[in-house]
Amino acid sequence: MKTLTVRYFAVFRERAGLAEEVLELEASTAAEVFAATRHRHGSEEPLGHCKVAINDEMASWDSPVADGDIILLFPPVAGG
Amino acid sequence: MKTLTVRYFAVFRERAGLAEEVLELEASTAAEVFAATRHRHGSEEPLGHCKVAINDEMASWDSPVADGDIILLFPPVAGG
Amino acid sequence: MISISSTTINPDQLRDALVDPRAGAYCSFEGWVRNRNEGHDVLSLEYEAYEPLAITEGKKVIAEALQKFPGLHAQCVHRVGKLEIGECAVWVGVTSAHRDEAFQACRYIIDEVKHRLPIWKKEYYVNGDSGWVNCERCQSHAQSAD
Amino acid sequence: MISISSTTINPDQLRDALVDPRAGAYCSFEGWVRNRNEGHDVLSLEYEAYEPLAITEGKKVIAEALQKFPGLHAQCVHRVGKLEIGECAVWVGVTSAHRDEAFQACRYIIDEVKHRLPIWKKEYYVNGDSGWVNCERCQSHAQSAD
Repeated sequence: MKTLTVRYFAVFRERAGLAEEVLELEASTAAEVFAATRHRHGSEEPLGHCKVAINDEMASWDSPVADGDIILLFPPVAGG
Repeated sequence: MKTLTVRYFAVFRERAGLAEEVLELEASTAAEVFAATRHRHGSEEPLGHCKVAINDEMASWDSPVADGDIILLFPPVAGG
Repeated sequence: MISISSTTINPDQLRDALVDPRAGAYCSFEGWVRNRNEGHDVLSLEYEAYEPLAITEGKKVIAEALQKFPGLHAQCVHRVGKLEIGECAVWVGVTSAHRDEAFQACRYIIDEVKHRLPIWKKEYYVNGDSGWVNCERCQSHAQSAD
Repeated sequence: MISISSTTINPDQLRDALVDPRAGAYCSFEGWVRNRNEGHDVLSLEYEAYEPLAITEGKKVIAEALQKFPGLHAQCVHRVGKLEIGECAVWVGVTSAHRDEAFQACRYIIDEVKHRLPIWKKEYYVNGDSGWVNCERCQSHAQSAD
């Protein structure tokens, strides 16, 4: 088990009803964190238009996660 | 013979030492006016980058000229 | 190079900061809040950014732009918070010796900013609804997952 | 739509005149007097325009741009007279619903304005020389015709 801080942004935060939580998870990749928190963010498709960052660096869904990491879950962006 | 007003712009005016003159010419096209005033504007190539207007309308070098027309001789433009 | 602003963007002032005697061309782009989007009458909108990564990614975008289309200076400012119709949501300015680079770098920056920076837009509609832009899929999946 | 100005161009004011609640994109271009051109150190320059035809042709250019790349509003102002380094010689601004049209219409206008409008530029160099831009051929022919 790893202790991970998961942060939700924009629509994910609204759906989750919280901006951040600390979880104990078996996840080994960012995609697994995304799947394990689906009941919060409500999004089915991690490999679609969503993005992920680990410890303030943009990451890919197959990036490994380590104990203590901060995982940022970004819904599809819409700047400009 | 036609009575034509010829106007010189920018480098043509500088070379001619005048902005406008009224000439009696045999010319039937704008190109012939250009050729007949070469001693003024000094440019060899009417069909190159120069332009011509007749009575305040852009014209082509083979446009006919009529008695009383005002012929504007434009050196290569360089706006912007 | 890039900044996130919670107050009105001032294009005039930003432009003046790019002045350079070697610059022959200045191209700027502004994204304005418009009153319709995809068939909806929009009342206002709200931008949210994750600033640390928006800045990091924005710096990369600008560096890439100036490398691909050699220019002199480039800058981008993105608004966050609540915006009304007509307000400037994003501003990009580029100076270069010649115009081709200025246009291309400016276009590159706004395109990449829209696709890569962690910034989200929520629209508030005249009919009282609201919605996160580009999120229909995650919204509909979210609903079906309920 | 298009104007010729013998006084300083004010981009800020010009921009504000294009504001429209339907506009999501604003693209502007400015041509600035730079300190070098084709290997020469430039001190200042002077623009001459034949205003009646510059206006007629400029209106055509703008109408073409808005037809090819459907936008909302487009405007162009070109300076005449003596300009110093850093001064704005030409300004183009376009608004449209989406950014692609704004960029393309703006680019089209400046490209066509440079090639079609009866406007001429004389550069004054640091070394005391001066010359009409784009006129090397007519100048050299002029000399050989003496």
